[in-house]
Amino acid sequence: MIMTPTQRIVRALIAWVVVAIFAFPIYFWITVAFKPERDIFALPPKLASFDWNFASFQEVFGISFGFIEGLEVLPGGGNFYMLPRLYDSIIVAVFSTLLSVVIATLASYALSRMRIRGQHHFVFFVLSTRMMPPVAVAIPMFFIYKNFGLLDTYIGVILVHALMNLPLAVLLLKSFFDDIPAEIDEAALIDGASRFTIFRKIVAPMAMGGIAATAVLCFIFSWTEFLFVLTLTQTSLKTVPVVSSTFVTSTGTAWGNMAALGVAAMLPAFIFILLVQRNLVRGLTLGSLKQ
Amino acid sequence: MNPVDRKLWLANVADRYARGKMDRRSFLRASAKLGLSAGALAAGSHLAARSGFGFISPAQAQQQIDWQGDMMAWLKEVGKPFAGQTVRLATESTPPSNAINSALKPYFEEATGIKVEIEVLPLEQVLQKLTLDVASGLGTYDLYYLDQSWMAAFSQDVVDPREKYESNKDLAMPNYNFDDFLKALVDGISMYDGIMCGVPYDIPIFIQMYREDVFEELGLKPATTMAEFLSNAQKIQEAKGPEIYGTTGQMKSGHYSLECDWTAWLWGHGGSVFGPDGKFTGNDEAGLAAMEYWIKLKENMPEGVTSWTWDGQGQSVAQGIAATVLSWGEFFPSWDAPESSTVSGLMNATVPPAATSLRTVEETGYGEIPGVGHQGGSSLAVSKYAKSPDAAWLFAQWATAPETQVHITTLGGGTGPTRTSVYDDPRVLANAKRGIAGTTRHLPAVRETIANHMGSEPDLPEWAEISNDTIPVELGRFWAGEYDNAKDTMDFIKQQVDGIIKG
Amino acid sequence: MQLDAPQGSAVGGIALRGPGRAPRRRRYLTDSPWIWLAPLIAMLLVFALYPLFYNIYLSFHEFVPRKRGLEFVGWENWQKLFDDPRMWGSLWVTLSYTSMCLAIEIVLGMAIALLLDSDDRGFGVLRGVLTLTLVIPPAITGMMFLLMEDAQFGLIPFVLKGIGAMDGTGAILSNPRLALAGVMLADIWQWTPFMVLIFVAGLRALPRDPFESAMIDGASSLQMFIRLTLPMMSKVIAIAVLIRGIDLFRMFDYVFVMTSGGPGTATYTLSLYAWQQTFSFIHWGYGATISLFALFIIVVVANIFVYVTRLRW
Amino acid sequence: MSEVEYDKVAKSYGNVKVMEDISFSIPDHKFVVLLGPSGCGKTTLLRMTAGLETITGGEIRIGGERMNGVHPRDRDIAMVFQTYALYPQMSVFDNIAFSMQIRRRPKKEIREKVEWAAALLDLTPYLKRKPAALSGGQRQRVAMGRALVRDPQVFLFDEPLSNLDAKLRAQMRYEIRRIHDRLEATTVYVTHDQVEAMTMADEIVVMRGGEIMQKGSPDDVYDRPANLFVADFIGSPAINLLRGKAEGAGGAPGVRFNNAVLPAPESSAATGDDLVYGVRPVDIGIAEDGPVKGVVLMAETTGAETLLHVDLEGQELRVVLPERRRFKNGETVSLAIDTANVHLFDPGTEARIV
Repeated sequence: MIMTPTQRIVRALIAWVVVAIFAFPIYFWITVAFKPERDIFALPPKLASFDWNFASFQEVFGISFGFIEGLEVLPGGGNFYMLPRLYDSIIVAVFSTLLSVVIATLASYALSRMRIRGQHHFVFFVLSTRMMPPVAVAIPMFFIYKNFGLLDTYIGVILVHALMNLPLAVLLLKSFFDDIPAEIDEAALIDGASRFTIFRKIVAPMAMGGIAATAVLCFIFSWTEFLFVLTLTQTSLKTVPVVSSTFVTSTGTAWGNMAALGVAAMLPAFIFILLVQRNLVRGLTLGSLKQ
Repeated sequence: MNPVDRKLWLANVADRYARGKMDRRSFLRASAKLGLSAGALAAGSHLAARSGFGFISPAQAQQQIDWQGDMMAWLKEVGKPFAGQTVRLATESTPPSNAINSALKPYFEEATGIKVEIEVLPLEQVLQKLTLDVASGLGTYDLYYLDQSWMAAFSQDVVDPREKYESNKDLAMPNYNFDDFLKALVDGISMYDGIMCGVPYDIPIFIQMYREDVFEELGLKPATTMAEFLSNAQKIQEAKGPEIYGTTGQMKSGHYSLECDWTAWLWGHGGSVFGPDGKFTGNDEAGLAAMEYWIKLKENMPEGVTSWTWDGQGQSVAQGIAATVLSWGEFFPSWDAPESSTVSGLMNATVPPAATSLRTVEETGYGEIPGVGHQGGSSLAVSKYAKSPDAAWLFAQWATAPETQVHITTLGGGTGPTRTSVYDDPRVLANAKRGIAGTTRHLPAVRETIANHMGSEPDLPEWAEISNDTIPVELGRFWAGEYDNAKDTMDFIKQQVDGIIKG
Repeated sequence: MQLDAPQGSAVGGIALRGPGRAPRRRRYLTDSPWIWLAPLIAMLLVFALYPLFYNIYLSFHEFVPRKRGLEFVGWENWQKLFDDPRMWGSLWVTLSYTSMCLAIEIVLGMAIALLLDSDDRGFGVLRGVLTLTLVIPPAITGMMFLLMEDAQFGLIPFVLKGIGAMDGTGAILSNPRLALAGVMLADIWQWTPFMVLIFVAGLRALPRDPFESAMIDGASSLQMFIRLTLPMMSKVIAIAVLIRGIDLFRMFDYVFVMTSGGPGTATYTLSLYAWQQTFSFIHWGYGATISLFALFIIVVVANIFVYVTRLRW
Repeated sequence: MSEVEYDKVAKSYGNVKVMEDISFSIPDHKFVVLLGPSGCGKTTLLRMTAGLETITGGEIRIGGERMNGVHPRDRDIAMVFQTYALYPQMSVFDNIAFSMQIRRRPKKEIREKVEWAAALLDLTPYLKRKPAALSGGQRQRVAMGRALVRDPQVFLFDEPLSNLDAKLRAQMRYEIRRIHDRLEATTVYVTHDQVEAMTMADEIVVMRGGEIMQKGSPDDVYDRPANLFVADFIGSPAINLLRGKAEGAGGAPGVRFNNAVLPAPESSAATGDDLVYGVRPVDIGIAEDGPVKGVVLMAETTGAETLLHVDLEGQELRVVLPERRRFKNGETVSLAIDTANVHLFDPGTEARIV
């Protein structure tokens, strides 16, 4: 589209305004994290003119931002000490992402390259496992996990998150493999490579961008999942979304702490996204332009 | 060590401590090495002043707690065989649980060698956890946090603490004294069908709280009757509204809190949820009078009230936009905390207004006890499926022992003690100061309310569904204007409730 | 050019077949995909099919608190399901929520995608910022909007009242006519950027030539959008609708956190209802029945959708 | 020995038969081109030879051994693809070395072999580059290199030059043939470009619709096309094919087109029989007083040659003159035809009569 300079400026302006509207709730949430408790409910809402302080963060992470206020390091402790929970979240998200990407890569390579009877139906079946209401999965899982001792373990949560992400991952990755010409496989076949060598040395590296995009989506969905973690964990681990309900207490909600955790929890995921942003955008077409 | 290194090292040590990989003493020793005492850590922090909603600051958690009596020594003695066992508890995020989890637990762990894992969750999620645990007979939790409204549902899955106490004298804490628990509480929150389902653990209860400054300015007195409560609200609203509303509420549709508010007004007008025949009676004359009263009262509440649970209600008072309220006493300390409240030092507390008439227990069903002071107490029960029942029993005794309750109370989460002796403890009385986070100056009102004004919900297995869904959902529709009048609402609820009970 | 092969072992070529040794025969062309699919299938069997069958089993039983166990009840739960006005109400709420959110997120997402589909400086940053909404757990998003939509203290009613777009009460989540919209607001805020990402990716992948020739033919922007962009994007849009639609239909977190289904039953979704029956009322059998019914509906709808849009994998 | 033999080879996809009963053999060391329009089955046949498609009937033998079901890597073949199918994430070196790396040949051997191939193909300066940084011709040569280092018994080429520009194509034709001559492997080369076929092949197999139309040397298929299809397909500009009737059998044989009669070689055709008269444009000359007159429609000069489009009784005739000459449109010219190079075809069976 050819645009005049004025049109470009207008377009950029509108774009900035729209994104600002979307970013605003995040800014608001950040202010809540930095506000003194009292100001959170002040009317009219205080959006900038309050004492920025780190109290909420100090409680949530058990560290003092002493370099700012000349305070000593605080020991962790208390109900709202969330650093280990952030760690739990990262472990769960990273490993469930790894697991689902590995499984889905294998499966979608086969779906893309080998002839399978009723392939369309199989893929639809895979997709349909995502259609189950989470509560319907949670109860049976609870009993399986109980029997296999997976309750309240990292492995258990990682497995169920991997499952949850498989349909999307298979769908995405298959489209990426479909984009890679089959002749590459054939050339390698003639060169003497086995299927697995072709997959590992040739095709998977070529689909790396797509795999990265898939990984980001899996990471996000695992990072934000609530009901499975709630049902399948007890005291040994908890991820951020579930632990955020700890702030809802019988004498009120600790909004500042919740916001501090929310803001802090955005960072790891956002860093992950930034690292692969280019691939993400390409990846999300789901290969659907190829008929 | 340069200052930066020192901080990093300390943070690391603190982190290990917090994850339970280091006991308290080693932690203190490690801190001392750096020329810091735990006290210094606390004193140096401005956080000490901060103790808002249901939360004990880490700084306070590090203050040395002075355990009087010989309870800890006894624990050390009897706890030996159980060292290394783990006790698990899923609990609502209430003041005693928070105080124990963030401050007191290490002392118990250190004395006994028993590890305590506390899962802190919102009320409805605790119910979910317990349900699964009970249904699967799994015993992942050794201790159940039982809200009084679930008592009937879980009564078969817990061990009667009196039997437990008697059956194994070696584990029976000396001077535990069951009789020290407030009598009304034991009946109201721990007894179902002759079984004691746990020891009284916490007692949030409706008391009357009000803004002294506003009352003084308008020449009002705390209400002694229902009518006065309404007229107080109306007068304030007229004079101060809409900056300051007459009163406020916790009336979120579909939420248990709405049911709590309703029962207070219902009982206050001589009504009851059930009749002696076990049928719903909220639609009788008294019930409708209560609704009429409530409608008038709501005219003096802020607009957001129908979307608020206790959080919104508490905030509305903390922000100074509501001048009087009948609600949970455990709010009071947070309203007195200068960091989280704009009304610090301005509030006062007294007993609820008297009911126009009250039904007796005999005139109601399922052990319902009418009273304006709606209680939301909870007890701590040892699960029948517990993996370490004895260790759990030790913990339960310790958590509800007088000495521990004193510390919980003075740590300042706003809890209502369940023992007579705690109300009289000098350390508790000493904290009855105005405008501090850990104030206890509302406790006399709490105690008096428990004794004379307490209302308890009925106990029946279906109550969890009725009180968490049927009643608050239909009341929510009523307040949302989906019913023509209160009678239709109540008639419909009756139909639903009676249907549920019949099966 | 040197045509002589280097001296040494290589000259004879790579020894592929020793003399006299028969070549190995294998079914390499009909390579069995099942080894590759095995981990996936194993996962699905354990984590999807087992829950499915378990739910079917549950739907013919009911948890009896007295016995602390299940009791066979036959078709009772299904009977109850079809006679339950709450369930039908929830289904209606779920369907309206899904369709409205979907429509808005598609249209808004497409509009913003068109806006942001530019190589000008700064647009990459804008797209990056937009993805921020995705990394916040919906449970926290719900709390965030709960705070912002509070009738008394909330920012949104404050602003709306300020500009006169709202009457004095300011109630959103406790107003039966607005509550669903209030929940939708959180969903739309969080997931429109997801749509934008998908659509931007789709737009970037479009070939330029048809647009250039259309421009030479004198087509207007709108004509190009309707006649070229939309048809070429139809596959992308279809997949986005499918994936988002599935997730919307199962939505739980927002209503759970923001309204508990209220006021009354104005925002009760099937997922929430199933959750409540299962965990709050301990009616596992009925909860499972509701879940199965929800699954049935979404599978049927998705199948029709896939058939109509001719999506193929 | 590395002759390739096709014995009653058949291929079908489900119920769709794409070829049936294909039998021929390719002698050792020969360069054979499979030629035909797209969809004729030549690529399928090549892929079956490589082992990339299953053989549904008959058998393919390489060096006398049955190949059905043998893994491509065990067939001692190498293949160059139309799209080259290079591994994009590997350097040129690794692309060429891949087959040896998989077989775990010694490092030294691999290096020597790759350098040898690179020198042969002028790729030495590019060994460290990725395929994306190469031109089309260079990529094509990398694909060749990958095949070369295998030292296969049989080279398979699938339209390897179709993505190159005309000049490069001409050069690569020469290179490929040279390499073939040097390495003495058997080569099967698929193309739809008859120029490639004519210039490179020892033998051409012309295919259409899954059937073999003719197999023979380039001279054979050019000079003695078996049927109308082969005649039409081979040669550029294409042969003139005119429908007419036989006349003057015995005395002065000819073929009549309305009023004109073109001279024809003797044949078994009786007067009045329908015939297709084929004569290549280069076999028609301009004579001062030739027996046939035509009207110039258009003349194209390409520098060394002149291509005339001549109207002959309503049918267009192409004439190539080996010189540059100017004609006016509408000018009448006389044409001379060498009957020795005229072919007659039966329009029914399409087979060549003479």
